[in-house]
Amino acid sequence: MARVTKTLGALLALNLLWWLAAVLVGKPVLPTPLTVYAAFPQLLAHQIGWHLYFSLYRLGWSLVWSAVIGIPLGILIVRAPRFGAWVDPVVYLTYPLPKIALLPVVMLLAGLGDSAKIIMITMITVFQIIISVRDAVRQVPAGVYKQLRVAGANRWELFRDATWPASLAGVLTALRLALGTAIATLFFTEVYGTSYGLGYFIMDEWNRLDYPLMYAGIVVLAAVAFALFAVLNAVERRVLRWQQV
Amino acid sequence: MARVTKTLGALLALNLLWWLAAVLVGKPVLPTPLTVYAAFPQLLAHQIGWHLYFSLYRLGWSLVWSAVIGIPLGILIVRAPRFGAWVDPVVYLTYPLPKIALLPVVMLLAGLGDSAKIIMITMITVFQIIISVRDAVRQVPAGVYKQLRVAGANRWELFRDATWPASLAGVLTALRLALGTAIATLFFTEVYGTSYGLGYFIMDEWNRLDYPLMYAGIVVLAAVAFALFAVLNAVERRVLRWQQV
Amino acid sequence: APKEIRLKESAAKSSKTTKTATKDVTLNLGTMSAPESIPLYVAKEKGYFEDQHLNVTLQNFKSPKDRDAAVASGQLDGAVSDVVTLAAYENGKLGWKIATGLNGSFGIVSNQPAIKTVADLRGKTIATMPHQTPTFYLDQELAKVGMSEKDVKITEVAQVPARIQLTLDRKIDAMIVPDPFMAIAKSKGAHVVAQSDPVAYQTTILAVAPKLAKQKAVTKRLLAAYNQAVKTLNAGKASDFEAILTKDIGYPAALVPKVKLVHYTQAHAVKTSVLKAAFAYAKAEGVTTTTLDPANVALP
Amino acid sequence: MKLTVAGLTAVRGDQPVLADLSFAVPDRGILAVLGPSGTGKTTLIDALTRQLPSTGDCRLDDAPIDPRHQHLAVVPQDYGLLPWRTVAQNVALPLKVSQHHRLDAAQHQAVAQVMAALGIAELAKRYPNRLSGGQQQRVALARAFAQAPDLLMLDEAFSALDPVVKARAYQLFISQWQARPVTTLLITHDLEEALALGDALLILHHGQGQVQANPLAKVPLTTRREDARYYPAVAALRQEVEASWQE
Amino acid sequence: MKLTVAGLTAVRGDQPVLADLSFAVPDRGILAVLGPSGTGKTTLIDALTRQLPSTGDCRLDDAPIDPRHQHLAVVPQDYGLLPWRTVAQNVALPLKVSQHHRLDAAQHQAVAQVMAALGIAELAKRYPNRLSGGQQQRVALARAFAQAPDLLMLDEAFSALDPVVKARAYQLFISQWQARPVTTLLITHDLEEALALGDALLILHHGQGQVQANPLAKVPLTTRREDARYYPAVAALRQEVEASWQE
Ligand SMILES: Nc1ncnc2c1ncn2[C@@H]1O[C@H](COP(=O)(O)OP(=O)(O)OP(=O)(O)O)[C@@H](O)[C@H]1O
Ligand SMILES: Nc1ncnc2c1ncn2[C@@H]1O[C@H](COP(=O)(O)OP(=O)(O)OP(=O)(O)O)[C@@H](O)[C@H]1O
Ligand SMILES: [Mg+2]
Ligand SMILES: [Mg+2]
Repeated sequence: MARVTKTLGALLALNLLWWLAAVLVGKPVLPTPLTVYAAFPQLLAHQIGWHLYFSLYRLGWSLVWSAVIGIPLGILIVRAPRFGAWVDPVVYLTYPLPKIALLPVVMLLAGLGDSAKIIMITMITVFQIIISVRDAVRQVPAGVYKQLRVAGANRWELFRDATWPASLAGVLTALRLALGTAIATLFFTEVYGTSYGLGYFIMDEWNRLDYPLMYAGIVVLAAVAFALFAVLNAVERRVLRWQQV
Repeated sequence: MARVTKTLGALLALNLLWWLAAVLVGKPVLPTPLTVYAAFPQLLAHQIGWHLYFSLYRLGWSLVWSAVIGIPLGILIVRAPRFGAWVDPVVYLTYPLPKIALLPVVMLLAGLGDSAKIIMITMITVFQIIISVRDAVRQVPAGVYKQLRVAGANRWELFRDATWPASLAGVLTALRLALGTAIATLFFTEVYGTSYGLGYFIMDEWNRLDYPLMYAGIVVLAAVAFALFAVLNAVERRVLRWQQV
Repeated sequence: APKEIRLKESAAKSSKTTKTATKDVTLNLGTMSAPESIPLYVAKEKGYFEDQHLNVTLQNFKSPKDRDAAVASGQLDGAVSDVVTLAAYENGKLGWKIATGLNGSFGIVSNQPAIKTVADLRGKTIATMPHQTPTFYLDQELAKVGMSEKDVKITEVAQVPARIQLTLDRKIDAMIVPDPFMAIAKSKGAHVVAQSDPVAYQTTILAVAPKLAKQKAVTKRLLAAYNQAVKTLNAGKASDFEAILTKDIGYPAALVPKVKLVHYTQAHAVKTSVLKAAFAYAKAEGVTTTTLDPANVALP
Repeated sequence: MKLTVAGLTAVRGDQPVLADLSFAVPDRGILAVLGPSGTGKTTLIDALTRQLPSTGDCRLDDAPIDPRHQHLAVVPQDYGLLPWRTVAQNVALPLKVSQHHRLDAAQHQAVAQVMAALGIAELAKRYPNRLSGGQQQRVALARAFAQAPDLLMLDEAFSALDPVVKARAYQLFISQWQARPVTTLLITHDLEEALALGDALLILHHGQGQVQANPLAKVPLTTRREDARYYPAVAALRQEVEASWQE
Repeated sequence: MKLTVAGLTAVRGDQPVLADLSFAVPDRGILAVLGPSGTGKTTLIDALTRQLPSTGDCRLDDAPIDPRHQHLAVVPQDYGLLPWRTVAQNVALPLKVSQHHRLDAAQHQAVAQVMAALGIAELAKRYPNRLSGGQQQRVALARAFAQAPDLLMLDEAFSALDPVVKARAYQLFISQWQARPVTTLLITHDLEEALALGDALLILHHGQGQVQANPLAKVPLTTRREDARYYPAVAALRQEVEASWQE
C-alpha cells in the first residue's frame, strides 16, 4: 500500500515537474501535461491498441531471444572458462558496434518484416544481458560450489543449485536493463516496413510535429514500461524471498 | 600472456567468421575483412584522428556525467529508502522513454553543439547506471553494516567501508554497460551539428554507400571500445583484489 | 577542446581568407545533404554572405528528423526543407515562412529490369517516407498514369541508405529518393523510372523562422547572396565545386565527374498551385488538421 | 559502567525470542550468558546494540545504550570481518570509526600488540577470505580487544580456537581486563569458560533467566583455572544446565 | 572403507600447509585430528575432497578419492549452507545430488528423523539466514548424517552447540555410526571430544603428524564419557598438546 501511494506521489511530482518545465520553456515543442492528456481521446482514433499490440509482440519476442541467448552465454563465459576466454573478447569487440549500421545486412537476411525488427532489438539488448549476467555469475562466491562438488554434483546440478539461484538477482537486473533499452530502441526499429507500433506512432507524430499526440504516445509507452517493470519486480520479490532477513 | 593469446585468437576467429559471412552473403553490403582493411589507408585522408578525438571527447564527458549522476542516485535509492521510494518509480517511468523523442527539447536547452550530444548520451546511459548500481547496492548483505553500526559509524563511514567496496563490482558492471551503450549511440548523436566524430564518419560513409570505408570506421570504433573495456578490466582487477581466493 | 568551427575554417582556408570585421547579423541555417543546398554552400565558400554582412553558419543534417527537431526547438533561423514539411511546421504552430523555392528533385528508382515506367509500378512495393514530400511526389506521378497509392504497396523505410540497399538487392521493387542518393543508386546499377524536374516542379524550399521572416532587409540580403551563388553555379561546372559536392552534399568522390548540376533558378516564390496541392495532400494524409492557406506561408 | 536491562522484549521474524528479560551487570562486571542453541543469546546482543528493534530499557550507567554515543565492542558469532579490508585494517576499523578519526601512533602500537599476542601479526596484510576459521576468530577478538569500549560483548568468541591459542586468548582477555576493567557480556556454550571468566552467570532459557553468582567469583581470574574447585564446579554446572534445558 | 593418505602435500596461496603427510584410517575407524589453529586441518579436508589441488596419493580402499565416484560427506567449518534453499532442502541436497535423483520415501523419512533428533524439525521451512549459529551447525550435521557416505569428515562440527544439544549430537553420531559404521575424520579443538569419539588421534603440526592410539579406544563409544579414565586422559592430552604446540 505504502508503495502504491509513493508511486502515485512520484507520478504527481513528475507531472508537476513536466508542467513546470513546459511552462518555463513555453514552446509547442514541450507541451504541458494538460495539453497532452487532452490529446488522449485522439489516441483511440489512431488505433493505439494495435500500435501497442505490435510493439509488445516485437518486444516480447526480442526479449525472449536475448534472454535465451544472453543468459546462457553470460553464464558459460564464467562457468566454462576455456570457452569464456574466447567469447569474452568477442563480446567486448562486438558490443559497442553501432547495430544500426548492420541494418542493411539484417534487412538482407530477414527482410523488412517483424523478424528484422526482432533481430535488431535482440542484437542491441543481448550484449547488456551477456555482460551483466556474466558479471553477476562472476560474483558468485566460490564457497557455494564446495558442498555440491563434494557431494559429486555434475555440471547441471552445480548450475541448478548454485550458479542459477546465486546469480538470479543479477539476471533480473539484466532483464530490467534489457527491457528499458528494448523499449527505447523501438523508435528506430519501428520506422521501416511497418505502420504499427508505438515507436512508429511516436515518430510519425514527430514528423507531423504534432507534439501533444507525440507526447501522448510517449506517455502510453512509459505506462507500458512501468507495468512491465512492475511485473519484473513482482517476480523478483517472489524468487528472492530467501534474501529477506 | 595467456589472455593476450586468447584475445588474439578470438580476434582471428571473429575475422574468419566475418570473412565467411561476407563470402556467403556475397554482396557489397557486407565486404570481406580484406576489402575493409585495404580501405584503412583512406581513413587517414578522412582525418580519422579528429573523428576519434571528438568522439572520445563526447564519450568521456557523457560517461563522467552519467557516473556522477547515476552512481550516487543508485546508491541513495537503496541507502536512503524514503528518498528511494520516490525516485524508484520516477526511474522506471523515465528509463524507457525514447530519448531521441526528447531531442527537440534538448536542442532547445543546449543548442546543436557538443553539449546537446553529451546530454543525449548521458540521458541514455545514466538510467542503466542507476538501475544496475541500485540493484548491486541492494544485494549488499545486511551483515556487513552491523560491525560498523555497532562501532557508531556515521553515514559516510558506512558508505566508505561497506556500501562502496561491497558494490564496487556492480558499479564496474554499470560502467561497462554504459560505455558500450554510449559508443553504440554515437551514430545518432553525431549526425547533427557536427562533421566530426566516429558516429558521423560511419553514418556519412553509409549515406555514400561506401561500405568498405564504413566498416573501416566500425573497426576503429570496435578497437577503441575494446581498449576502453581493457582499461575498465584492469581497474577491476586492481580494486577487487580482495576477492581472489 | 579545440572548437570544431576552427577546425573547419583551417580546412577551408585554402579557398579564401576570412575577413576579420564583425558582421551585423548572425544566421544559423540548416542544410540537407542534397543538391538544393549547394547554392548556400557556394555562397558561404565564396563569401557572398559576408559581402551582404551576414555571418552565416551552415548546420548540416543527415536526416529530416534531426533538422525538424532543431527547427522546432528554435535553434535555426532558416532551413532547407520542403512544402509538406512546412505544413507540419504550420501544424506545430511554428510560423515558418517560405523565403524561396529551391531546385531539389526526387526520383523513383528501381533495380527491377521489368519496371521501366511509372505504370509498371502497379502492385509493386515502394519504399519511401509516408506522408512526406517524396510520397507527395509519388502520388502525383501515379495520378498522371491514373493510379493512386492504393495500386502500389507503400512501405516505410526511414533510413535512406537502407532504402537504397533494399532496392539494389531487389528486396523492394522501387523507392523514392532525392539526389545524391539517386546518383549513388544509379552508379550501383539501378535505374531511374521517373524524376521530378528541379526547375519546373519545386517542392523543396528555404524556410525561415518567424523572427527572420519579419526582418525584410535581412532576408533580402540573404536572397541576394543566394542569387549571387546561383549565378556562380550556373556559370561553372560540377567539378568546380568538388569539395562541396563530396564533403557537404555527400557525393562519393568517384561520382563527381559524372554529376551534372541542374540549372539553378534565382530566388523566387513557390507556385501557388504546388502549395495548394501540397497542403491538400498534407490535410488528406493527416499531417495537418486544417487546410492551410498558401498566402499565410509567404514572406510578408 | 553499569549495564541495566529492564523488560527487554525482542522478536525474530514472527517468533518472540526475548520475553521481558531483566538483569544488571555491575560496573566492571563480567556476566557469562549460557543457554541452549537458538534461545536468543545472539539476539540479546543485537537488541542491546540496537541492530534489532526491541522494547524495554537498556542503559549504560544512566544513558540509554546507543552505539553512536557510547563505545560498544562486539565479537560476533560469525566474526563479521569485512572481506575487502586486510586483517590489520579490520582490526583497526572500529577504533577508527568510533573516534571518527585515524589512529594515532600509540593506538597503532596497541593494535600491533594485540595482534601479536593473538598470533596474527604475520597475517596483517592478508584478506579475510585467505584465513583459517580460527584465524578469523582471532582477528575478530583482536578487533574487540584493540578498542577501549564502555561495554564489551563476546559471542562465543573462543569457540574456534585450539586449547593453546584459547589459553593465550583467555590470558590476553584477562590482562586487558585487568589493565582496563570493562563491563563485559560473555556468551558461551563452554561451562569451563563461563566459570573461568565470569563473575556471574545468566542461564537464558525461553527468553528469560536469572543472574546467579559464579561459585568461583572470589578466586582471582588468573588463578581460577588452577583452583581445586574449578572442575567440580564445571560438573555441577553441567548437571544444572542439563536439568534445566531438558523439557 | 580404508582411507590411506600417502605423501599429501598442499599449498595455500604461496604458503606450504601440508608437507608430505601420510596416515591411514582403517575401515570403520574414527580418526580425531587435532592441531593448532591455522595448521592445515581444513586444508586436509579440502585436499582429500579435491577442492584444492594437491600432490600425493589419497585412496579409499584401492580407488583414488574422487567425489564423483565415491560418496563423501563433509560438515564444513563454515557450515556451507546454501542460502536459497530451506533447511529441509539443504539437508536433503547432497543426498539428492550424490544419487543424481530425488529422494525416495525411506530417505525422506530418514532425513526427517535426523532433523528431529537434532531438534531442527520445526525449522524445516526456514531459510538459513533466519537461523542462529548453533541451528546452522545442526543443519550441517543433519545434512552429513542423512547421507550414508563412504567417508565422513567433520570439521569442528560440534563447536557451536550448547552442552545438551552437543551431547545429543554425540549420541546421534554414535548411534548412526553403530547402525552403519563409516570411516570418519573428526577435526576438533576439543580434547574431550577427541577422546570421546576418536579411535585414534592425529596431532597435526607444521603440516605433519603421527597417528597415535586413543588410550580409551577399547572402551565402547557409548560408555566412554562415563569411564573413570576419561578426565585424566583429557588432562594428559592437554599437557601433551600444550607441550608440543609451544615453540
Ligand atoms: N584461501 C586461502 N588462501 C590462502 N591461504 C589460506 C587460505 N585458507 C587458509 N589459508 C591458510 O592456510 C593455513 C591452513 O589453513 P586451514 O584453514 O587449513 O587451518 P585449520 O587447521 O583448519 O585452522 P583452524 O583451526 O583455525 O580452522 C592457514 O595458515 C591459513 O592462513
Ligand atoms: N534473522 C532471523 N530471522 C528470524 N529468526 C531468526 C533470525 N535469526 C535468528 N532467528 C531465530 O531466533 C532465535 C534466537 O536466535 P539467536 O541467534 O539469538 O540464538 P542463540 O541463542 O544465539 O543461539 P546459538 O547458540 O545457536 O547461536 C532462534 O530460534 C532463531 O531461529
Ligand atoms: Mg548465537
Ligand atoms: Mg579449519
